Amino acid sequence: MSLLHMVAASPFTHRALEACLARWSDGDALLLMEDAVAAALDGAVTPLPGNGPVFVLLPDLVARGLAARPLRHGATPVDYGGFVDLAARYDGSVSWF
Amino acid sequence: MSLLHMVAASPFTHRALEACLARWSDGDALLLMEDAVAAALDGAVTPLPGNGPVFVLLPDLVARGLAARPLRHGATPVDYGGFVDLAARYDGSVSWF
Amino acid sequence: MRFAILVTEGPHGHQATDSALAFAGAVLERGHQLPQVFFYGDGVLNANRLSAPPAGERHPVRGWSRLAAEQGVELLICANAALKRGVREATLAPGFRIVGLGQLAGMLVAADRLITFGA
Amino acid sequence: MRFAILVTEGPHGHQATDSALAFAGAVLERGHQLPQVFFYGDGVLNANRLSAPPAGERHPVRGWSRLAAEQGVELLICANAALKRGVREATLAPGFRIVGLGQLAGMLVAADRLITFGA
Amino acid sequence: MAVKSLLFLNRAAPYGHGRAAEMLEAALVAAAFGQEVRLAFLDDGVFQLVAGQQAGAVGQKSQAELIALLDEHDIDAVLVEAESLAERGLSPADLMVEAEILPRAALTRALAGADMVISA
Amino acid sequence: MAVKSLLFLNRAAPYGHGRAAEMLEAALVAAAFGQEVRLAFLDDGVFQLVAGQQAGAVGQKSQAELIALLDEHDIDAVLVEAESLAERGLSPADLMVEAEILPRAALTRALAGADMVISA
Repeated sequence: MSLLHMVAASPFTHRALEACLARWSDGDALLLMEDAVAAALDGAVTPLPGNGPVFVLLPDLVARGLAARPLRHGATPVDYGGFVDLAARYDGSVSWF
Repeated sequence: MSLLHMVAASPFTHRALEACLARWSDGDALLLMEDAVAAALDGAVTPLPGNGPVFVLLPDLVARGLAARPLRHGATPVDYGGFVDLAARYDGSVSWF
Repeated sequence: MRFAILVTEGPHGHQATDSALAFAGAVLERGHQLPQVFFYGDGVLNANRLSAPPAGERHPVRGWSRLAAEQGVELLICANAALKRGVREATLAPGFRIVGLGQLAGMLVAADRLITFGA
Repeated sequence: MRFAILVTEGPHGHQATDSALAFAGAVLERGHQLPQVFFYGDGVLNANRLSAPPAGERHPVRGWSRLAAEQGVELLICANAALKRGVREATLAPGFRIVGLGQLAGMLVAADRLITFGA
Repeated sequence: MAVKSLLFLNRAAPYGHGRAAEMLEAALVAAAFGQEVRLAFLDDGVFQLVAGQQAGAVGQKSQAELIALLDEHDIDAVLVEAESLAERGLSPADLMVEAEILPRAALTRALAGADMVISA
Repeated sequence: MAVKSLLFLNRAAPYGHGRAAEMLEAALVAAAFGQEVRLAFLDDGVFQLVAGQQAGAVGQKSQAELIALLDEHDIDAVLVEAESLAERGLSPADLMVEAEILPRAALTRALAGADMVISA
């Protein structure tokens, strides 16, 4: 069973992303959305998974004026259709608040 | 001007306490309330101010079954009357969310 | 695939509702099923028909009602959570229905995937 | 000393309201003044008369109304925030009054101390 | 109704946020409806299990009363993450219920092993 | 009405939480009522000032429109903490308004220097 982990809170303000990464399994994936997209920006000092794909919700980057900025290595933007595809592809999902 | 800083969120979940401590001045005081009372427990690994008094809202400790536990060095329980006295004694207050 | 959505925050304090609405639309666009959305905790505030944002601003309550009307998605709100928060039968927006928590269990069991939107 | 209280969360998602009510009581007990409490953001949900928690459980809306009736504290809720969230004149609990944001400025200027309860 | 293994993730401290109580209510109802329900307490969620709570001090309904119901209801497992306890200066002896204390790695496996994970 | 120096503390990113917009509205009204209003942007609040926002992508009202009003209204100062920008990989050139970029120590002094600090 591989899980899609979803984090919406900013890693600069909340510890939700840290809590998520502490329970990471090989094969899992991370989706950063809402304020959490800040974690995907090049130069951000917050943690990311050591292995496994990282996706970033593009509309949230666009809304915040961050879509043109370089992303950290391995972070891939997806739209809401891509979000649905990820949710379908992984066996389950966990939201970290 | 000395400030009373108030933090209500758990330091294990939020970064509000860190944000507060980063803007600390000599003469300021800290009041831990609601879920933030966890920061005052002996054994907690979260940061506290290097100088200045730390107060903990007693009813919040009692509600959580934590009132009988030892507190970290220098942390002083206050009730709501004591909270009011602190708010009056310091020149101003800042809430960190 | 059969999706279920759980919303736990109100429509005006957090982005959770906007994200949930956008995700719901995308689920249906991708050809998946979305029989129900469940609103719990402060999420029940999404059902308040009296919500009246300024003209031209986002109107999530209406967004949900439209999803129900156009796509047949059932909008279920938890009775206990709703009573506490003053959301009543008489002030329910179109498409919403007040139900017991057992219906949440039912939605979870019937779905292949659950996505939760909260804060 | 003249206190002002600002509440920015609703009565059922967070403890902020309980803390604010307890603090308000203590301010008056200590002999200070508390002419007004201002409700902003999701805080306006504290004014919803339709809120009906189960018997025996906490009832913050009623707690505020009692504070207004017994101590003469004015309960001001922001009109813009209230309209968005479906809090209307017709569903206002006793003691609450819908006002413009200018009244928040007025409260701040008249007070010696501001304490904010939110999350 | 088919039966699924549902894992409820309790990560919030009691009283500060309404979600702690509402999550437990949802889990109890799911169990009453015949589902296989497991509760995981981790991060600040472990504070929900601390003995000696007196919610009346902040005018709230006791989370401890809900926790006490876990034994009576058909809850299949109560899992507590050992690391979450230790980080908060708590020990298993501080808890008011019988629970399986698991290391983080085992709790992570429990996440992956459920049919569905519910967090709020 | 007397005049007070009010410092509004903007620590929340835009869009994720309603408080970012509602705080600015409160500050603009206080300025319109003749108060001495200063805005401090720190922590995630600095994201509110980033140029190029397109709030329509998430169906929201633009925070940038509110920020643009700062110039027109009688706001006495817009302060931005340098450390908050740097931690987020942002530079002053990324911002859409003229602002005083201050080191943390100066921003801390501004907190203590206000008659009242408003955070939400």
